Amino acid sequence: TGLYFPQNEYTETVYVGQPAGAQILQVHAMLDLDSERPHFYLCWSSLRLYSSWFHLDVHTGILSLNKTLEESDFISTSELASLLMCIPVSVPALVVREERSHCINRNALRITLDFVNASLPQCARTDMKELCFPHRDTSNPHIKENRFPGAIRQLRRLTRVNVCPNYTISYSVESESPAPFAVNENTTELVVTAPLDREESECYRLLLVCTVRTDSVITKVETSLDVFVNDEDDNAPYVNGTDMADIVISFNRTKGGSFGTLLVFDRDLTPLYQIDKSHNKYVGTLLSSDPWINKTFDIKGTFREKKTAPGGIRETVHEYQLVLKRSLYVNETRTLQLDYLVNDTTYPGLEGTVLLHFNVTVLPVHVRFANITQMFTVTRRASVYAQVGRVCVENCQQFDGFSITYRLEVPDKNASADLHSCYSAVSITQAPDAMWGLLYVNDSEALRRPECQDLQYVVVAQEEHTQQETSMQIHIILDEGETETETACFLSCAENRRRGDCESVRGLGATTGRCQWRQGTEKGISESYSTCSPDLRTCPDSFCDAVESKDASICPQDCTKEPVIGGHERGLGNGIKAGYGTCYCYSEKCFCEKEDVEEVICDDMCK
Amino acid sequence: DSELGPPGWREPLDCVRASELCNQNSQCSSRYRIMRQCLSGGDKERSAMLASKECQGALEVLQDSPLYDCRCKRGMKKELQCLQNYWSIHMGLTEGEEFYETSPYEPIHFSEEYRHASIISDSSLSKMSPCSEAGKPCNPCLDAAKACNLNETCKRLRSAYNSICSKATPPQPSLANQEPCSRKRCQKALRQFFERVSWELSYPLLFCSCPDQACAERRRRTIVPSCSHQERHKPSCLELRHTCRSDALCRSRLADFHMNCQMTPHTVTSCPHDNYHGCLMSYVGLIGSDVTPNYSDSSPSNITISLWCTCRGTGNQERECDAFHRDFTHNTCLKNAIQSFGYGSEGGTLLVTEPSSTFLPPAQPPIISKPAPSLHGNAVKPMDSACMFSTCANLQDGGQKCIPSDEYECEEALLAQGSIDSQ
Amino acid sequence: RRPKPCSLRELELTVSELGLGYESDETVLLRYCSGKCTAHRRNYDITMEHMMKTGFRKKGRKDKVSNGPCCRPTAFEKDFSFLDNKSRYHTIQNVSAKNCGC
Amino acid sequence: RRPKPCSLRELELTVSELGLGYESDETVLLRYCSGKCTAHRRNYDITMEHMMKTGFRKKGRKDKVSNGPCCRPTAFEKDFSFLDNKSRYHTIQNVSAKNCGC
Repeated sequence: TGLYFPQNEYTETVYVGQPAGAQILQVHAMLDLDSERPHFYLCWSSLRLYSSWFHLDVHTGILSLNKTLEESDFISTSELASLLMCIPVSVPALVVREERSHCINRNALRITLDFVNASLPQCARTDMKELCFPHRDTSNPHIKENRFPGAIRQLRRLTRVNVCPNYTISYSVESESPAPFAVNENTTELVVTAPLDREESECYRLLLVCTVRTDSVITKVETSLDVFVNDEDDNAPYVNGTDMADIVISFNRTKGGSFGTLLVFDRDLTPLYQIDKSHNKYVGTLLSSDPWINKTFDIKGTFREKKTAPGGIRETVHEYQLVLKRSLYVNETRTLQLDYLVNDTTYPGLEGTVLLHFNVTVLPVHVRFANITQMFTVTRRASVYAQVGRVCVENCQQFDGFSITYRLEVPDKNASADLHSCYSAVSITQAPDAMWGLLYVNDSEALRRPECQDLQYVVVAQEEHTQQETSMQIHIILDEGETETETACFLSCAENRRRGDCESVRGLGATTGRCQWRQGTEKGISESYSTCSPDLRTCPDSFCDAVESKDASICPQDCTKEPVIGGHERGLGNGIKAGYGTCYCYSEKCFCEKEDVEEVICDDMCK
Repeated sequence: DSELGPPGWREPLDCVRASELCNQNSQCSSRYRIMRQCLSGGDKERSAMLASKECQGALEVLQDSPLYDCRCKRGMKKELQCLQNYWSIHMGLTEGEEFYETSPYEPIHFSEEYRHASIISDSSLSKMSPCSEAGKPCNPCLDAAKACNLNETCKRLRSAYNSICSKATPPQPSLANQEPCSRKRCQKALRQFFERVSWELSYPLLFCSCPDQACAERRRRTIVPSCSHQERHKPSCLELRHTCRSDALCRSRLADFHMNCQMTPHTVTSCPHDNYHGCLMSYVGLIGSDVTPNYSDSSPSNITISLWCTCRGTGNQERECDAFHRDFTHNTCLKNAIQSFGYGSEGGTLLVTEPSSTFLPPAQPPIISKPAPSLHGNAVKPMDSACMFSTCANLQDGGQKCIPSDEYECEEALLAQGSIDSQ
Repeated sequence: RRPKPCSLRELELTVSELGLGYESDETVLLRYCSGKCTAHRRNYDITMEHMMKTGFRKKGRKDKVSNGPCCRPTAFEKDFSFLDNKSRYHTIQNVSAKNCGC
Repeated sequence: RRPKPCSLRELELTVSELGLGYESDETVLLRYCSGKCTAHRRNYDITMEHMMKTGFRKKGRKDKVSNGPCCRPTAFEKDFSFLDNKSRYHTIQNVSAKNCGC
């Protein structure tokens, strides 16, 4: 990468009357290769008018004045303007003529000079701190690890060198823990004396001590300086623990599913931001030529930064998981070992790779019912859309990646026509992504016919892709109870606003034949609002299930998309999650309001 | 061509007018066209192109054109075009990404009307606010909501951004990590609110002073942060800055915030030219952009502002990342400006002169303001300590350690201040 | 004296005081319609008044009718958003009238 | 049960029974609007209901407001002519509703 600047911002103040030749500051460059020698050149980012005022020593990097600064020079700088200069650094081979070149596209740093329209403070009015240390700039040196010793900063305030001629100023550096830094007494430069290792310490907290001796007094002034160590890819990846994961794929076999986790550590940093420009780039390769494996599996790699326990040095943790590229069929079964090569591509050494092993067992899924037969009870008074019960093949709740469809069949195909018509009483439905079937009353009139006694169905479950089927007997017991005069017309329970009306009505989906009233107890807008429901077990429950979505009047409390008037909170997609007082719904609108609402019509106030 | 005179000595034009003038001048317009081509490529091609002879030549000419120091006005007609013109030349003038960029907006002058109004708004608010009635719970943020609700424009635009920002997007299983709301529409509605509603009504909603946590939580929720500020994946702060700087409006608002809210040692308030209103105005200018700041908690007294981003995983750039984020989280100028608005600029504002941190980026290095020590100390007399945060502490034990240091104010900074005022 | 005609009225109150069930101390300007519409009555209204007094009863009808045009909002203010006392935003529609008519 | 919604109703009666003061035994089919508009209410109406009960009183207001949309004719049958009992012709407008709405 070549020479680099430990510090890419310098700031200093210049005054009227500072003479030509006066030193302002010194910039430094660090070596990347031992053979390099930095040469410093001035270039301009803007305001090039001042190019002739300054001189930069090509070897030492000391910036000094080419002319004495007069009062008139400060008129053009209307306010505390700063002059931006940059110093490209180059290896000897590339000789760059010092001309009005622009800083564009150069390995440049920025110098900001504040023009102060006043003369340089004399010794009596310069305090020790000003004398001792450069302008309090705030950029801390950043040194690359594993590089060469060298000067990183001029400690002396060059603009104040001649302000107090009879003072002698010397510097020393201290730190709580041993740190490879020292001061070059002749040049008063802070020097790093040995290559650094970021994995050992990311930052050195130094204490710079300036000793000012006059004939009678010795004054020590201290300031702290943080020197940061930049990382490079000098550590190979390693496994801390196991490099093998045993994975069993059974019920959940959906595309995108991820299984098992293997960790690979790297003591270097891996920046998330501007990932392409960063170092420590990892590449993974799935070592398999088996087409089935390549079309079925992939490995997903993610990484995060972690701080080690002692010292809190940052390092990287890479996580690798097996991922399904497609959903597996229920009958696919296989056992395999999958090797994955992790390669730290930017690690120069030889051992920059780690091999991970995923032992994978794909089990088939047997679609079957847990029982041979299942019983359900429904009252003959149940309304149409009343929910009878739920059927589900074994482990259906854990299935993912394939779909099961359910259908009802009449066991005795050549039963009489009358008997056949009884079987229209119950039907089955299913939500698009659900793995279970919902039994519901499809024909309430058939339910009530005396000749329709206990109903026996066969429920068939079929796996969509393999067409694998399984079936089970279901026995629906019709609970007699006192039958009522037949009313073909079912209203929506939700329209009723009072307990009396509610419990006297036969509403759509009412499992007992009558709507059920829920009395809210809380003040204000609450999830347990008062309402009239076909079946308080499933409505309202903030979920518009497969039966409820067949007709908006069954359970608008869960399913409505229409406006809701009055204090309420909407459910995530639709329905009423919370309401004020009593919530009731007509086909076009729902209301939530306090219960004691008498019917008041416009009478006298309309006169 | 008086308007094409040398830079620095002519009245700066707005960049729409400046580019019109440039296009009327054959020499200028051809160079301007070249410059736009130089800047058209991505980052990599751009720096290579800019080093070419033609681009250098174009740059030289454009530095003498009105485009060089043109500026834009907030809320002006064709504001976005003005800002695009500004960056179309200034991206060429700076090499690489500067930490602080010069704001394209004209400097905000401390409006007497603001100082006067902020006293009135405090007193008029206090008349309306329950705070003046003894015994009644005091919630200036609630009073601000009341003042807004009683103003047609404010109420309408507040309801507009609110209904957009609070509307949860229905979950779609197909979208992997779908955002909880339509963030872009929400941010646009927020920008419209702050652009069209007068600051006397919008600022109190944002900068009301809070005696308790409920009030502070109301203040925090003013911009519906769950939609406008937060997002499901927390990006790196440098990534946030990069996204912002690839949009002319956001880049301008960020530069403006840095220009007007950047802590400076040369003033008591830590704000440039002691201009609180300028800082607040540029802070509000960020709301609804990619870099939307917000209160990070609902503590009534200790105001902490942050962006929705992290500096974890930024490798060697962690310091720069921290420095960028600390301009929001540890900004004494911003804190003072908010408190001064909330408690009334004449109120007993507790000027926070918290020390700046060592890793603040350069430009105007902040110095801790403390009485300059006497010269004739004898032997070693460590100065009384001021607190200094440092990322070394961050790195070593993951926490912000307060390290005593003995930095103190540069004498010439006082002189410098003196020299500025005398002009 | 002619009864006050149907017109838009204003009242400042808190959101809680609207009676919709929301708990919020935010203040809102409620606009509503009130006043008489007597000047807008037609033959129909006179007939309805008569039928309500005697006519319907004689015909064995119990219907209830409005015996005159109502003073009602002809347009509503669209959305009104506020923060409730648990710092949650709500947006409600058609609470405040924009203008009135008979 | 859901209250009977606002709809057009009919009633046969003599012109004299209209209560407009005409004496005529001619029979007329009077159409009028009756029924509930509860399904058309808005937040405004719920608020007005609350204000009429307690809200206005607390604020010292005595305004009367209609707390719900009224079931009213949205169009009238134009003219109706008849011969009174003194064999004189009369034509009256807007006595009978053509259709109703809330």
